[in-house]
Amino acid sequence: MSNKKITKLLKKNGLRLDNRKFDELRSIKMEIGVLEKANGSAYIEWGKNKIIAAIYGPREVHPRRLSLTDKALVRCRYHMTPFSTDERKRPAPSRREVELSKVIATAVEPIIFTEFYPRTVIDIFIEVLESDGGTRCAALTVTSLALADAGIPLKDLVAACAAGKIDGKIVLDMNGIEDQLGEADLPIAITPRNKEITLLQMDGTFTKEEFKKALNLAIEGCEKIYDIQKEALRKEYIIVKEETEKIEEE
Amino acid sequence: MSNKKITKLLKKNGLRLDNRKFDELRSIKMEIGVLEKANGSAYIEWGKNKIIAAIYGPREVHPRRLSLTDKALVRCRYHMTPFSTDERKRPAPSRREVELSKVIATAVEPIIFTEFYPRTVIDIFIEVLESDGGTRCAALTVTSLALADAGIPLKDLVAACAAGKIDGKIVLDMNGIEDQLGEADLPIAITPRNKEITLLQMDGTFTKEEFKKALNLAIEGCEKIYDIQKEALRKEYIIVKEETEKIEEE
Amino acid sequence: MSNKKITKLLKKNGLRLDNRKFDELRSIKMEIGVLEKANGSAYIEWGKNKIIAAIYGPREVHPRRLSLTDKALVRCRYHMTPFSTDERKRPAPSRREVELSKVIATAVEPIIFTEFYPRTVIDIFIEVLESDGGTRCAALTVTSLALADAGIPLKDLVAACAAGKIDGKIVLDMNGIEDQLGEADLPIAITPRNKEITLLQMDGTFTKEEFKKALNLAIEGCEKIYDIQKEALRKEYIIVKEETEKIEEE
Amino acid sequence: MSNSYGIMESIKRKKISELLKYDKRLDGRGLMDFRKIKIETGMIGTAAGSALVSLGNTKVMTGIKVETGTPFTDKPKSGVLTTNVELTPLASPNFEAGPPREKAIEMARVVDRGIREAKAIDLSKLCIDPGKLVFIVYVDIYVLNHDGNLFDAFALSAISALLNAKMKKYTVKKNGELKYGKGYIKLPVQNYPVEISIGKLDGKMIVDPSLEEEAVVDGLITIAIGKKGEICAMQKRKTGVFSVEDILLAITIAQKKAKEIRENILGELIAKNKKA
Amino acid sequence: MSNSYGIMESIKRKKISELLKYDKRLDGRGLMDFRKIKIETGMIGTAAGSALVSLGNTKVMTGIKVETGTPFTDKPKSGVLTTNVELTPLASPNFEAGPPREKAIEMARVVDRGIREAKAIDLSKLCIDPGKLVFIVYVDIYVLNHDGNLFDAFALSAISALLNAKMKKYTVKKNGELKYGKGYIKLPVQNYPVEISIGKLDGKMIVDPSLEEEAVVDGLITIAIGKKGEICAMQKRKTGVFSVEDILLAITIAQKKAKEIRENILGELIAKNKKA
Amino acid sequence: MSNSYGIMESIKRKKISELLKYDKRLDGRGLMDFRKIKIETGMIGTAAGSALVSLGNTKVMTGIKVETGTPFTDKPKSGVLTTNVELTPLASPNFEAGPPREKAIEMARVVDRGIREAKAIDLSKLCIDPGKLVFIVYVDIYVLNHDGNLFDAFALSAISALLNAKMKKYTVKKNGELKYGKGYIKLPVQNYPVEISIGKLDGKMIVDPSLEEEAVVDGLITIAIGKKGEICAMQKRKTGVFSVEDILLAITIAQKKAKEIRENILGELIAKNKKA
Repeated sequence: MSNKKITKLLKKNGLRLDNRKFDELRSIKMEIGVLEKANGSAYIEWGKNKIIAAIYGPREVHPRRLSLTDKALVRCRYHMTPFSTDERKRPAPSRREVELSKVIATAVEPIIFTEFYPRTVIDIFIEVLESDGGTRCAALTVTSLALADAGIPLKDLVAACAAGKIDGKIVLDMNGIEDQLGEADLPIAITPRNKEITLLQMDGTFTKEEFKKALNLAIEGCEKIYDIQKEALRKEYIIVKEETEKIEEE
Repeated sequence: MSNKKITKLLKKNGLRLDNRKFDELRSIKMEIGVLEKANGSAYIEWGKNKIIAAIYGPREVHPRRLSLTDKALVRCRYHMTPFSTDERKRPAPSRREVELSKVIATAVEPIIFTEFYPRTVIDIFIEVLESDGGTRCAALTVTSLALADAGIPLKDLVAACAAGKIDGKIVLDMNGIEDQLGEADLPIAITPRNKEITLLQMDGTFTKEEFKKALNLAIEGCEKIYDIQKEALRKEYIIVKEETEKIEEE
Repeated sequence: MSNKKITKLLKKNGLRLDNRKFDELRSIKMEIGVLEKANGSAYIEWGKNKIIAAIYGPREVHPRRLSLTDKALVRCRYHMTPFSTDERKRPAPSRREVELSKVIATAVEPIIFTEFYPRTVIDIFIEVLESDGGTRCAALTVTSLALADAGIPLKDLVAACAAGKIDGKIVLDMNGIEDQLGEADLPIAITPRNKEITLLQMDGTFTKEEFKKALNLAIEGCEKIYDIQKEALRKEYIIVKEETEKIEEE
Repeated sequence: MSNSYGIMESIKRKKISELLKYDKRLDGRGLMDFRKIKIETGMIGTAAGSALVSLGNTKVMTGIKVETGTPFTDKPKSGVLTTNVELTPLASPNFEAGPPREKAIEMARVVDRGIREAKAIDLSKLCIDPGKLVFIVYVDIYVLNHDGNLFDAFALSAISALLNAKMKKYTVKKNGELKYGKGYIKLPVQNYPVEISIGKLDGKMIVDPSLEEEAVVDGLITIAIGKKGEICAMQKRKTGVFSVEDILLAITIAQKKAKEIRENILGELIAKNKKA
Repeated sequence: MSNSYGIMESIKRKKISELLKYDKRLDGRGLMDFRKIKIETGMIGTAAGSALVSLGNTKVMTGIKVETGTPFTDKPKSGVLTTNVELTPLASPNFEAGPPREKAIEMARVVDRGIREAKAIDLSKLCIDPGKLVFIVYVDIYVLNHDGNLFDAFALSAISALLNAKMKKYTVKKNGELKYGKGYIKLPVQNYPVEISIGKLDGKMIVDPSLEEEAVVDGLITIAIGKKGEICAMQKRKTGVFSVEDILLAITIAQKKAKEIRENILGELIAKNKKA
Repeated sequence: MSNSYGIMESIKRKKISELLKYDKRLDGRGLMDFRKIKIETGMIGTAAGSALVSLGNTKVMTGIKVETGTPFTDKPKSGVLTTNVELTPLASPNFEAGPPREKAIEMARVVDRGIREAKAIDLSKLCIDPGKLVFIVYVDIYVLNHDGNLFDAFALSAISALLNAKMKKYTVKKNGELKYGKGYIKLPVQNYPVEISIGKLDGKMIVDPSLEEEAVVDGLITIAIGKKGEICAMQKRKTGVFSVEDILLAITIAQKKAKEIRENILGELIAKNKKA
């Protein structure tokens, strides 16, 4: 994180470059059931981030030696398309993508009743179509919707959001330029009902006080995300219900 | 395909740079049974192209999950040696080689009684020792001889030849420079008895009329190739017969 | 091997650049049982070379198709850390490392009672931490100690040492600069009891007379190495014995 | 181990074949009907151009990136076109993550040939410093949902994304140095190839085969047609064979369908691109 | 196929859990006790810096190489830091030879973030010719014996090796050319991040989990702390969850333990580095 | 799973061993007899040099390419020699397609050492612009039929192809630029190493082991001999052991056989190369 141009991230009126307040999320749109072949899928637009997630499974594990006798394996592939970044990204997975794949699988597993599906795998495939900071939180958020869409029994959802520090100020949900020039980034994910933290990463520098503030702000963010998730599920549920009724009427 | 220097492909007397007429094949030599370890093999010199093909199989499939319960798998590896091209080619298979491998396997499968050998694989290995345009047709042609040499029951042979367009004229069997500077290339393969097309690729630009002309010319080419194939088989058959008789006499 | 600066390898007093005599080994230190998780391990400092070897096995073979029904498979991975060489070495195995892995496995297998452990593998892992010429001999020497530490029944040890030619003179145990600028290198390994040669490689140029001299010198070197190996085992044995007695006393 | 024709496929083949006798298809289409085509463009801000194409339930996205690089030694004055296809595991239970395999490579190369041979992009206009620096146009094609006929969807999304693509205005200094200005220009698109895949089953031809149809047709051929009806690329696929008459009929069909798609579906994008 | 919790692990988990009730651990340590830490440095002559760290039976070695190369385009005036972790097959029956997998990559990236975010090395001082030539610092971390808590051992060996590292004196000519002189200078190390991994089991927190403990703890978090107590990097690992209070407590613990280690264990190395 | 000695091999071993008692071999050769050697050269027009070598039924082809590239940093004035071996799947039911494995790498390196250490090519003559541009000589060796003793066949085809190789005449301008003229020159070949592989079974030595013999001999050693009888490279292979006397005897044999092959088989090629 470079300090260069850092004075530019907050405007004189205290607003951020995109006119958001310190605790304001970018505009977010979620859609459930966008793909036909996958067992479950969802799409999210979070600011300029555009991400699609698909679930396959529970299904047979290949190679079989990876399967677990007492629960389902949860496997994730987080991938960015070459055109999702400013400079073209090579299609082969980068070290960053490998890490995020692992971190996302770890963060979403706690909400799945994996013990219902021993010897199977639940495959999570994430494709980032456009990125602008905060893709891991957006990916995790949309993944939990896709899991719901797949009809996999869940204990809760996972809602994710980052807080960070720009120009010395704690802010919510940093976009690409804020992420790049800011001083710290704290992406987290919670299970909204029990407020349990299932993902937490941090880089940059925080004092403990700053961290505390950022953590609380991020949790507030997660709660707002949860509301949008619920709304998306409700909408989908109503549509499904209506369609089911329509079919029954026919 | 660049138009640069294209006027040079036909000479004033209407002949091509290598003095061939528009419907003339390059000189072609085929030889059967050139390798000892392979179950079948053949070698072709087609103009400057020098290609060797070997057959292994029907044999066990590795990895086993690729095997088919109702027929033999037909698998092909078309490979160019590093010294077969003007600039040294890296030994690892290029995307072009991967495509041609697939296309050749697809084009040769129709003549094989694959249903006789379920759960096995017939491996086709092709090594291009020198190339000068038209290697896929030469490779396919020599492959069907190698299959015959392997004693695999065949419904017919496959004879392949390309036609194309140079200086606006439809010609048969383009060599390297014609291929590179010409306007269109149409490699095809047929089963000579039924005139069924088992391979057809095209690039460049043709009007429908040009295409028709080229296709018919290419089929004529295939028929000539077929004659050479038969001659090679006959020769080999006689040699084998003579050797067998010699052995029986002893 | 370049002839450049070659006059510099021997000083006016006939000694080598590091003041050794022609038949003098570098200082050598061996330690047995340095790692806890491995079934056997040993460490060697041979001049500036620092090498650690670990043994795992006899254990199950993966992939299973590599296993042998009548004896244990002996597999070796010789690897140099990126910081073990003057220029940083990439972590992926080089062609040289692949060859040495094979050569070392081949040279050490004759001393193992592989027939005692059919269908298993004995894995040898070698990590070169610092290198200065002669790593294969050092690696092989320390490997046979690690095998002993693993409690694997051995017919003998393997002791390795190189001889070579610098400034036209046959010398023992060349270091990095001598190896690089010298005229010939002859690394060998013997089973000290029967004087059987289990490794022999050579590059450079030797007349037959020179070769004979070098071979005999290298064998003398191996015998000195064997003494140090025995000493290291004796020391370890005493320590183990003392510890065992201590435990028994408690 | 798998059967090349599963039981389900055998049943489906029968049904599809039965319907074809009456010139009907499983999903109610006529033999010469494409499924519904929908194209959205320009949704990806980080891409120079982008297009999301739906062909019935088949969904593919193409993103264009334009970067600088060195030309090929044998074409020093020509920009570079690079086409890549990813059969993402999202799109089908049969696709695996990993580097492109045979299938994806064949698809990428056929789409590439359609664009290249039609001279869809005027690569000569993408040279900056001959032999040293040119623009590289990356065409990255991602399938999101695979319900058959990827070839046509890929080609359509590729040309749509290219038509949508823009690059920064630039000037080249005398010493060959590149300087970006303000504003954008369109990519130099000059032809609009459309690929049409035609399946053959029991002697009948169908266009735009669905996933189920693709699995059971005997013959399959893809033909790329340029704006003047010219044939730019062809690729026979699958092991089924064709007669000369089949091929000529397929070309006639392809020319007709390509024209329809170019005019009805791509028309607006082409007009926009020309205006710019 | 394997069980995510084997029988042995179930038994061990019970035992570890039982002991924790009385604030005790299998190996007799207190909850807040690290195993014995030993650091040796400078043993590798071919490395610019080196360190062998023992954390109980966990043994890891880091070697530093400093070479020249081109900077990243977005940071033309900055040297480059590259961190690589190898889980060598010597160290554990569970490690296989081959390119780094998920695990090794995560570890390398977390160690890298600790060093990078703490600005442990002043990369701005490693620029030779802006945009063209900079120094690249390679941090290659090798595990020799894996007995748990590799993250902390890796981070400790990395900073120790960096503190130990020296590079040839050099000057940069006006034309940007690099010229080496005689003698050595230290790498510009300016912060000393320490990573502390904290496990949580049945609501209890422990530091420096052993291999056995790592396998059974529910939650696991690694926190990198800089010289002023600042938090530089965090990584929650494993699927177990944390509450906000857990996290805050973990930070307090990490700050305390990091300070102890920095002062007691790294103190001498830091002093030496400063003097040079 | 496989047996290191199959039943067939056990039987063959017995037979081979039985025959050896009477100094006889399976195929009727004497212990010191090579199979029939045939060398054709120059058949590959795209190669700078080429050779097809038959050693009995073993058939290998080598092609030489000469291109320009950068020298190694530690040898700025020296051309580069690169030797690559491909065990193509055509040649044996046991060879698989894919990147070179252990076996192929060992073979390539032993052949390479023979050529390199004998200074077969005068690499100092292949420098164009010191430190910047040199000629790279690629030696690509392909086995077409594997019937044993690939090492010797590889080495023989490599030196034959090098003797056959020519490169375009060139001049180097003062500024280090390379300019090609008309006509060709030979590669600067100055030594003609021949590799001889010797097998040992029940105390007997044989040369040029066939595939069957290779599988059953205890010891196997390959020795490269230069034109003055000097030893340039040696490689003991397989796990069987040798005594000092064995080795010295093997050298004597190798020197004799290498001389025969050089004079009788390579003689013409050498003469041609010298004349040019």
